[in-house]
Amino acid sequence: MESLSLKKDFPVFDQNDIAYLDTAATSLTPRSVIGKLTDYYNNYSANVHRGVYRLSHEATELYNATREATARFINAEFEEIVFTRGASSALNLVAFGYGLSNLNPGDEIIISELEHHSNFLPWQQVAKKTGAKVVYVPLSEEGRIEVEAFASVLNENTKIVALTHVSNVMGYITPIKAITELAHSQNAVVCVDAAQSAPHLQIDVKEIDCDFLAFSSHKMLGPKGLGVLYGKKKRLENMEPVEYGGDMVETASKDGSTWQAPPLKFETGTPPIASVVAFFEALRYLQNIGFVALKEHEQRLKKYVLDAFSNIESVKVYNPTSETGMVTFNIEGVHPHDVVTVLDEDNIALRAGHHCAQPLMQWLGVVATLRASFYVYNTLEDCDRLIESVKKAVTFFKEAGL
Amino acid sequence: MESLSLKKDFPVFDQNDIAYLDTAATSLTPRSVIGKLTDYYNNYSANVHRGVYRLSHEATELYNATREATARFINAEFEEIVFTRGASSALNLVAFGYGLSNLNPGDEIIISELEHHSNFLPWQQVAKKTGAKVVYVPLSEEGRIEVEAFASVLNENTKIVALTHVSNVMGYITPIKAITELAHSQNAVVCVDAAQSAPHLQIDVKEIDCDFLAFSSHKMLGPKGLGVLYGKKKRLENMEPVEYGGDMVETASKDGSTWQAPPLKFETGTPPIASVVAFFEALRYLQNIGFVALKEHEQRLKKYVLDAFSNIESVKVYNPTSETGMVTFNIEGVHPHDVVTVLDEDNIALRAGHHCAQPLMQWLGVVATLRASFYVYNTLEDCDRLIESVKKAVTFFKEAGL
Amino acid sequence: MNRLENLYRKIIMDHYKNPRNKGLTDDTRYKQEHIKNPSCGDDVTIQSFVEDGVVKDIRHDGSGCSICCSSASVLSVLLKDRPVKEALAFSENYTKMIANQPYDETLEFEDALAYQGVRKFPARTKCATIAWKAFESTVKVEDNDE
Amino acid sequence: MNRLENLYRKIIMDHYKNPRNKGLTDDTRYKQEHIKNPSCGDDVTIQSFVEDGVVKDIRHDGSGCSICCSSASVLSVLLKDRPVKEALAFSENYTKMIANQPYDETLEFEDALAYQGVRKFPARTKCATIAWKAFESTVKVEDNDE
Ligand SMILES: Cc1ncc(COP(=O)(O)O)c(C=O)c1O
Ligand SMILES: Cc1ncc(COP(=O)(O)O)c(C=O)c1O
Repeated sequence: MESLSLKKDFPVFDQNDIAYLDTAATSLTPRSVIGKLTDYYNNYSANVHRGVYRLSHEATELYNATREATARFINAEFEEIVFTRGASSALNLVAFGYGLSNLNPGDEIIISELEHHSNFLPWQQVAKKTGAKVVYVPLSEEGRIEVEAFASVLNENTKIVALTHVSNVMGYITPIKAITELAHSQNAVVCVDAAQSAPHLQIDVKEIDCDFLAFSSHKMLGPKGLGVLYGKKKRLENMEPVEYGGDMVETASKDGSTWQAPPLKFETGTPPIASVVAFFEALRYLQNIGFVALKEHEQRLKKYVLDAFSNIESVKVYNPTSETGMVTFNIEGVHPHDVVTVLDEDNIALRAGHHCAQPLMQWLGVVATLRASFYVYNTLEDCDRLIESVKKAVTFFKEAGL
Repeated sequence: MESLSLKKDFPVFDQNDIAYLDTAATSLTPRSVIGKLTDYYNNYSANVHRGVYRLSHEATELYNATREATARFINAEFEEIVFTRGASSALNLVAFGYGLSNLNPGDEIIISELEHHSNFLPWQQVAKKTGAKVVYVPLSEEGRIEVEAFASVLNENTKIVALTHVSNVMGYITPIKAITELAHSQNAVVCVDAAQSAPHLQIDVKEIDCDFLAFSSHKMLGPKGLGVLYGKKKRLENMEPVEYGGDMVETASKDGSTWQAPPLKFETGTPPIASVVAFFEALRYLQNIGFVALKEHEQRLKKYVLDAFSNIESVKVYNPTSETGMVTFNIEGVHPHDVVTVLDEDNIALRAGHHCAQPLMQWLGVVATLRASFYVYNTLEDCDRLIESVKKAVTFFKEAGL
Repeated sequence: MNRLENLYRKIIMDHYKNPRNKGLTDDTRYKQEHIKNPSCGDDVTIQSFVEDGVVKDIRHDGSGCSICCSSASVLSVLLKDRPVKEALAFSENYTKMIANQPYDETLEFEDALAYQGVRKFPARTKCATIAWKAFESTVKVEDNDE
Repeated sequence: MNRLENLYRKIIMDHYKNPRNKGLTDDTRYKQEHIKNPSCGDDVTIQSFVEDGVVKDIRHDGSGCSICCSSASVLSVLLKDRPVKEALAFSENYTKMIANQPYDETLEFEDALAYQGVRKFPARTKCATIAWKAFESTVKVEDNDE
């Protein structure tokens, strides 16, 4: 992949000489996506579903085209794609739409300490409300979810398995297909948090065979404020809505109401139409690059940084073996928040914090970490800038006595 | 208000010679709002809240600036403004965050047959789940919510009053301040559906004194996919979140978790940052026009259409006395869906249907209606086009034998 | 003939004003399907009675626009006494025709041909096909028994 | 002095490495406030003991960056033995100074002046003020008793 030729697709770089290494939080947005957004507002701006006039009908067609493209992107069906406000909302929808009405005291929900808060707290709450129990897959020494460890906590009480596909801190890939197969052998339902995998890996829900899968548009070049919940048709049909109102209802009357079929059943109110319409271009952009080329590119950058970091004595990397483009590290003795300010002075955008993964921070025994994540627009030059700046930070804080 | 000079602010008209009369469904979007959207994506695209680097910090400042502006717009405080996916989500948040945990069997929820499905179904569900009872304010002969009728159903069992501020079909203004005062005298909590009032009337939540108030960005020139829930500080503090995950949590641990203070408590996950940032411009645009001038403008258009309609024998108007810019009507003997196709041929965008208000359709005894709604960009010429086209439809279907 | 006249053909308006086979029966030998089109409130119920692989009778009821209601009436006449397979093929080809997709052009659409005008009104194709969809459900054998 | 050196002044790093008055007490006469900054994980607890309108002692604990932790230490030294009113005014003016808002320029900020460098780093102003906010809560009388 010619990295430098992609950078020009992202207008943020027109204004900012920045090394943007925070894609795991949110990605930058290519011109084509922004163009589609403005195109919708400039030419339609109309509502979907209900308008019989031309503008509204055409807006509906565009909206549905993205649903179709999203389905194809993960090898699902049109009706299996629900648009939500984000991955967080999608995961909450599974927990409260499916979990709440299907869990009983004594049932078990398997999650892990790798989970993002958005795939941890909803289950913690649902467990509290239903009397079910949250069970954690013991992580490997490296911090991975492995099949054997998963098998050791799976049993006939397991009703739901909710695991991250790629950890947003460690970047490890969960062996989710094997796990799903095992889970299904105990009739447990599998919910996959794909927020960090959908942007980087080819996903095939038919192959994984998971029941639910959630991800966010804004981490994969799409607009902010949009997420996707994939659910197997049967699952969605049997799932309760969690929001009620316009568009999700079939018959509304004082005596009782009936719902639309999925996916509309789960999309009450006027949706983020423009964002949905523009997400189409994000999917297209990614597909044009191709996940094989993308992975190779990310790996190259990651390896380059890791090699350099291994020569800086006080840099500790937490995930050297990770399969995805994410380097999580600290400068020993220096709080990551202090480090990030030094990097920011060099126009390097990097995340310092707990990355919405406090249980993992507790597991790692740190308060916070730095995390550099790579994507389509990053270059070896970005890596050089990061490496130089980290070296500078090491020297600076050593001189400051830390 | 110089209507013609406003039309040029809306790029939809560059491409379409359209009389857009469907603002009650969703408004068109002015250039300044679209500009701010693209500005965010072009120059930031970064996440809010958690980034310590410059882009993210500045994005957070922009995000907060809109929260502040929204608060000022309705005379609320910064912490009292929660951003949601739309008015529907905001109303569901009140029903499930506040209602579900505060209602008991025998308690009563007062709503009305004027409610949009989004302020009806959530309460119907919450009533079902809690054993509370939904009570309807008897509508006046015209279909209005009046104070005396409200008083007749209010009693010491009333725990929640959830009413529309302006009906999305009739356009009537509910005397919400007097109702709130009465409701509070019985310690009932008042939730106002302001989806159709916030775009057209000056709202002062301190004056109304309601506990909750919900509206949508996309009906008031702002981006799609964004809503606002105002809640009195104390109410929000005592309210349960309905979605759990990143950004809403303070401490997340296996043993239990604590939440952020409002409003973050209710905004899990990456929010629709670009839409929030751009909503600022919508508020500014409306404030520049001013609600007095806007109302006058809308009234003028409405009266003009009403006068003309009163001379077309087979046109039946359902809301001749409404105080806002909305004309709801039918051509007798012709299904509105058929009428709307004739209008569409003349490039008039109008809504035909039940307007997500099936209980009201039942009350009116019709299956559906047409609805023309006026806003800043409409002109007398739009009205002329509507009138002519309706006449044409009358003739056409008469000739067709209806 | 202008676009509107081409949409609202005489035959359509006639079936709208004078629907044939309207009104539902309690006869339990009829299979029933109710479809509601949320986008406009069209609401159609179709009942069909199949015996020996032949559609013996079709009833309908509901409320909706002229395109929707008339097409229920039209199909109740056209598909009656046809073998199920043939009726289904008719219905499916009709739907494709309306959606501007390739269809069996050798087929005699008879009165249903009047709905060709709908093809120019994509916002109305649903109206013209919803009753047919409902009909299809009433005669399709449940092959999905998972 | 470059921007970074101006931010990470010696005095700040000294308080970070050698915090004064660190560690909490069980003494119930102390009022306590715990604040967490979710954006970065800074976590500060301040305890203060007020007697006769005077801040007699301040304790602190927590984890966070150098700016945050050091400022807890600095304030515990600076505000001790001041009348509550004066301590509050100090704290409020300090916060304004950091936020680039008008403040009482006649005030002697002493060691707290070292934090002026933060003004050039808007993303870090929270770090420099969070401990002070916590302190304010510990000495403010609850005037909100609705
Ligand atoms: C009165 C009223 N309430 C609620 C809503 C729901 O708003 P949204 O679709 O933005 O969620 C609408 C809009 O259709 C409305 O008119
Ligand atoms: C693994 C994982 N899950 C869930 C989320 C939540 O996504 P969003 O913030 O878009 O709701 C994120 C993003 O922070 C994530 O990295």
